[in-house]
Amino acid sequence: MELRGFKNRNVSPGYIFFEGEPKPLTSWERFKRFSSRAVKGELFVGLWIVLREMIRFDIHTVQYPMEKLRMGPRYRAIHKLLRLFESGHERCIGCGLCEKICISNCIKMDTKVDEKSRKLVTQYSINFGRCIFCGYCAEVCPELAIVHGSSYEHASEQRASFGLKEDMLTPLDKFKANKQKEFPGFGALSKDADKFVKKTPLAY
Amino acid sequence: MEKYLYVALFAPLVGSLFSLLFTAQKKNVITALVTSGLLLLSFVSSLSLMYAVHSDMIIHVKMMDWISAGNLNLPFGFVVDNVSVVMMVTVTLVSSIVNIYSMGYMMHDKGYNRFFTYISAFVFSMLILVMSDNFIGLFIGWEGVGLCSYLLIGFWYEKDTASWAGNEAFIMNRVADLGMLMGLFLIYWQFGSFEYDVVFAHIGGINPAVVTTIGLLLFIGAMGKSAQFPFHTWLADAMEGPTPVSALIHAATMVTAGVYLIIRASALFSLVPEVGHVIATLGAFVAVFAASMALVNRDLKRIIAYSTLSQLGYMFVAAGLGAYWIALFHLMTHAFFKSLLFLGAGNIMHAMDDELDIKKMGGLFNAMPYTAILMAVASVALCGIYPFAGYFSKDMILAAAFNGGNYYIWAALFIGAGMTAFYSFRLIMMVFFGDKVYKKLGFHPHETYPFVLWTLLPLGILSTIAGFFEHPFEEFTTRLLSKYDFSFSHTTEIGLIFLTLTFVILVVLATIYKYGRGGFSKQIETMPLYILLKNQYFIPKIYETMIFRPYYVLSRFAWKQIDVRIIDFTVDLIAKILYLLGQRSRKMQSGNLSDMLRWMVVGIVVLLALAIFYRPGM
Amino acid sequence: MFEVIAFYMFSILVIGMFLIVVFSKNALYSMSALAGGMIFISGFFFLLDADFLGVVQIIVYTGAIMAVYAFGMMFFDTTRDVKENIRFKKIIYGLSILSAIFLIFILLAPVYSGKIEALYPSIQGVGNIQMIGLILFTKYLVPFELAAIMLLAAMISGIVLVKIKMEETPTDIEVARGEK
Amino acid sequence: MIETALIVETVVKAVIALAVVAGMGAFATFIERKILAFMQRRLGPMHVGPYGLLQLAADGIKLFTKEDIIPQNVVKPIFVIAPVIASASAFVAIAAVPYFPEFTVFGYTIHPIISDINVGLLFIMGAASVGMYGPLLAGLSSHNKWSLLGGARAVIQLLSFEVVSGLSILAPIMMIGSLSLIDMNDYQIGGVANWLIWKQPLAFVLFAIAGFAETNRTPFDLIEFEAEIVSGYATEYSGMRWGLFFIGEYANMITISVLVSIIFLGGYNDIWFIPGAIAMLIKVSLWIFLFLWVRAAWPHVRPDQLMWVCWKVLMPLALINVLITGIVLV
Amino acid sequence: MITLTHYLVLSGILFSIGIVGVLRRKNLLMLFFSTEILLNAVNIGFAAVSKYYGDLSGQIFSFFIIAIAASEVAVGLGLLVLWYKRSGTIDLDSLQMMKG
Repeated sequence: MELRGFKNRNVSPGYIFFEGEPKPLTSWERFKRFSSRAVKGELFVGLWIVLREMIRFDIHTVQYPMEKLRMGPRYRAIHKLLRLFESGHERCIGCGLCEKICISNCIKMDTKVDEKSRKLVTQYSINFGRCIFCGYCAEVCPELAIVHGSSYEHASEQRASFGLKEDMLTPLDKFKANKQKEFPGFGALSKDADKFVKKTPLAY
Repeated sequence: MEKYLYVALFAPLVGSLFSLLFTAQKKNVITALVTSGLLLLSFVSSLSLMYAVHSDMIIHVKMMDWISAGNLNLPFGFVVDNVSVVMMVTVTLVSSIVNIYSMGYMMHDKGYNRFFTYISAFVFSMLILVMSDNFIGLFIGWEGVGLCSYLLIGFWYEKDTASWAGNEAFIMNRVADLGMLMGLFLIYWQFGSFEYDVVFAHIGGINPAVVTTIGLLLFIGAMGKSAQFPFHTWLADAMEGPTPVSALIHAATMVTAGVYLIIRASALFSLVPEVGHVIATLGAFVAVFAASMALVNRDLKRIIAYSTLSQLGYMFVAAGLGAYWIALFHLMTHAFFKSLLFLGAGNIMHAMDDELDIKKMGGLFNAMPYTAILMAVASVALCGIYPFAGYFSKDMILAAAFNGGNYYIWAALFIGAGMTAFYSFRLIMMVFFGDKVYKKLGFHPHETYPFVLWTLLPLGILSTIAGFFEHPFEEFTTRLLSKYDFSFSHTTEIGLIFLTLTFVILVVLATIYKYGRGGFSKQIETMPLYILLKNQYFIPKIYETMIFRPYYVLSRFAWKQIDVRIIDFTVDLIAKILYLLGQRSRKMQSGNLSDMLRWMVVGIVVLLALAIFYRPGM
Repeated sequence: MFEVIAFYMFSILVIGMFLIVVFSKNALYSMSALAGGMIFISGFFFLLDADFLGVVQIIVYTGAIMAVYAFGMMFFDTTRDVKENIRFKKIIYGLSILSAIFLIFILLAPVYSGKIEALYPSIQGVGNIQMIGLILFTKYLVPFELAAIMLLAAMISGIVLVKIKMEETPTDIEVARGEK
Repeated sequence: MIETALIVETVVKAVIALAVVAGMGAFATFIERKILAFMQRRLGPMHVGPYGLLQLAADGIKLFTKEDIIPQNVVKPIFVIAPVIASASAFVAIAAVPYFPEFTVFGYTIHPIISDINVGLLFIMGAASVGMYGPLLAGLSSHNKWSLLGGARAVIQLLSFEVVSGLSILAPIMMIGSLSLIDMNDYQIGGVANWLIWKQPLAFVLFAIAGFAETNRTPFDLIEFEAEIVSGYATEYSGMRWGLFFIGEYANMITISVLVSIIFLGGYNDIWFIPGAIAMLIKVSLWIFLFLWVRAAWPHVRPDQLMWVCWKVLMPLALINVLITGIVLV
Repeated sequence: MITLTHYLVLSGILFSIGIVGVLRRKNLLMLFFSTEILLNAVNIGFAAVSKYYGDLSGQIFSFFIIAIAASEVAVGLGLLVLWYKRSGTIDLDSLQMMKG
């Protein structure tokens, strides 16, 4: 559909199309527009606004390395593998769903059947060089074993550190100190979500 | 006041130059409007000048030194005095009216813009002629109007007859101008100046024979411009031009320049009454001669043209007899009614698709009543019937002729007046009354644009009432011109007036009666006199056999023998030598800019070397 | 002393620059060298107490004329060297030297004959600009106006010669395409 | 001896002026970044030194130590010399600009102007017109289409607005009757009421607009308009060569600020209790602030709009202004 | 001491450089440049004579020369660009249509 056709499409009568002022065609009309704009002071509105902002000094800069923003619970950064609270074992049961669903094919896992004829994950890696942080793996996991964390700084000197399972798994010492937090599940709201919702203007 | 003088003089020039810009373009009403406006401006300025002159103020300006070489010193000055201001007012008035009239008449002509250029240029030349304070300025204007007349006669140059008529007018005027030029040389030789004041101040101390010669030579020039016998043939042929031109140039203004010259140089002519007598005699002759040709002519415009000739004859009679102010007065009234007559004829032509033969008209009164009334007024004025303008001026001329004891002149003029009455009313009757011949020929005449008729109205009014200004006019002009005293008694005067008026009215009535009943029979056309008049006394034929043919043979001889054998040969020889040289030096012209630049530098070096080594003294 | 140094320095610079103009194969070199030469020539004018002329030389010659040349050069490929076949080199140099010698002779002739007299002597204490203004607007008024008319005519002809659809603005083009 | 003293004095003044203007130019870059940041609710450079003040030094070091890249197909000598022309002409222009009232140090009177030539204003304009050669030659020699376009834009923009600035300044010159900036300053002695801006408001506005265009500042910075022609004439430049262009631009900005202050805003005359030198500094600073402020607030114009405004609006207005001034003066 | 002779010799030298340019170059643009050199050489001469004879006419003539140069550029460059658009070259040897 051309632009013209797009404008003429059948839309509900609630829409208002803003045509803007007609474009001047002759030099005289252009001169008139020029002088009316120059005299009206529209030009100086912009000047006034920036000056006002400067005087208010309402700075919104976050000085990043020193200050960091708190991430919301829905934020999808580097993955985490969680442990069972009761035993401290890994939650992962090696079902392989995450590997299947991964759209950028970055999850690799190897399993074997151990002597108790249970599945055991021998190797688990996510290639963060390829991961697009879509969150499907966390969504599909039946055991809430793989979740997204909130650490977004993942620069490294070598690629190998982009996929080690050990880096993702909650370290045992941290687990023992009871610092693993339960993942509230997808769509969960943060505690102060109510406040934020109320701040959002209705007309938005 | 000088301001007004310059405005009056240069406004037409400005108009002419303005419309000159548009000559190559499509019809543009702006040119007509601008030129008309400027001519009206000129007219208004002339009127204010007239008022100034009336309160005894003669404006004399020296615009610039035109030529100053050795002993020859020609200042270029203008003078507005009692005589020239009358001419200025007449010229600008008639030309303004004609210009406005032409907006209607030339409406569909493709030379629309060009026409107005020429008209304005003509008015400018005419004003120079009139206002100049010396003979050279007059001569420049004289030639200027001649040029414009030529351009306007040949306005429709794609017509053979028109361009032939233009050439004829031009050449014939040049022949006469030769006489005038010789007169001017003689004046300069005798007086050392061309200025009127100087010339007329010293005229007393000059040998009378020389003055006579000067007068005769100047009169030859006047004859050419005013189309007097034997230079009269061009005027009738000049009717090929557009009718407004005929009205303006060939009736009202330019052809009267000859009379104006005589009046201007009245101080000179009044010293030599013999010359005046010659002028008067010739004038009287032409008055009858031209009127007789008008009697039988069937061409609408030619009739009026011959009438003009005849009236010019009257003016010359008055001027020749020393009644200069009368001549000027007749000149003025004649300008009004004759231009009205011509413009009326223009309306008829417009209505009849440029048909000129009056036999094919008749009964046009119903179709165009206003034109008919205006033309009738003009005709009555022309015939000189009380109280119309022509009566006063013309009757005065007859009285002057009688007064001087020149009874044969008076008789000729008397007969001329009768003829005038006859042909005027023949024209009116044949055009406006009688059978509606045009219907058989398939014409659909209609009245012209209303604004054109409105412009004619001032002329109609002036033709009616101008005569009553006789006495103020006499008082006004005779401040400068010599007075003319009638020596006979009041009774004689009344008798003369009564005689003339009765005669004229009788002729008019007879004409109306005769043509009201169908006119003369066909038989009259076989009469020898009729044939003689019809062929204009065979004068064009005589000119052809006596002048044109021998001149053609002579020219042919010069072409075949002298030009081709001697001159062309010499020229060709030079050309051949140059051509050979060119062939040799062609190699230099390689067409390469670089080579050319080299040759240029060679030239520079040679010139520099010359500048260093060449010493003229050594 | 400084005048002498300045004169020789500027002479060497100007001659060098102009030699580059004439002998360089690259049009861009020539253009730059010519612009430089023009600026150095204005140095002579300052030396000759013709301040106004010097500044006009910079503004008009360097600022306008050479800039217009440069602008014109953008139409051509300037970085490429131009091959020119030049014939008869000896003739060229001979002619040039001859003309230079003659020219110097001619220019020097009045110096030695000492015949020229000042028509408009400069007045002490009146600035260069005021004097120029006085003369320019009295004696040379008509040539001045003529020069103005000539410049106008040249400007118009230049525009007419080079313009292609100059009257079309982007707005017009949009309208013509039917986007508006 | 006097001549030598004059030369020494001139050289010293030139060196000081050069150093100060270059320093101010560099400092102006810092100020610009800061002010633009504040106007956009940012902080600007903060890390290097206290409040980022040493950012200047860091940038300088970076520019000086960067590799000097000369691309393969450029016309080398001209490519090399173009930035020098740009900055040198900007510095030449300041030779005829008086900054402060004259003052006496150790019994020696100093005129804070390097050379008081009697055609000072014309000289500055001449230097500015030579300054056009920087971008022009850079564009021509770079063998790059963006550069060429930038050069072409430089020519048309600077040439056109030189006409406007020249014509607009003609009216004040007619009133004052001198081309010397010192005379212009002296004409406005005696407080704010005598400032020329009240007598020539139109000339002031026109000259200000032309100043924006001639220094290639924001509403008219089409010569290096990133969105259209990458970086214009400077596309192929890097390191200190690019830095020279940059310094030239800021020096031009300072020159224009000083010119406006001297011609229209009373120059270095005392206002009320403020001494002339400080008044001058305040005016120049405010004017430079205006340059930055406008850059923060206003968008670019299109080249055709620029030419339209120049030739069809500003130039006729300037002419009318000259005409009216002439009529009033006569 | 610099005399008028110095300036006139300099002017002559510059003029001959210009003539060399006019004669030698086959590039139309160069031809224009050389013409400018010629005009400038003459300008120097005028200004020098004007100084040493205390007569300002020389300077006035220099102004007129500058004006002429400006108009020459406008017309000449216009023609040059037109020619380049038509023929694609600004070589002088391409301008040989008027061969005699």
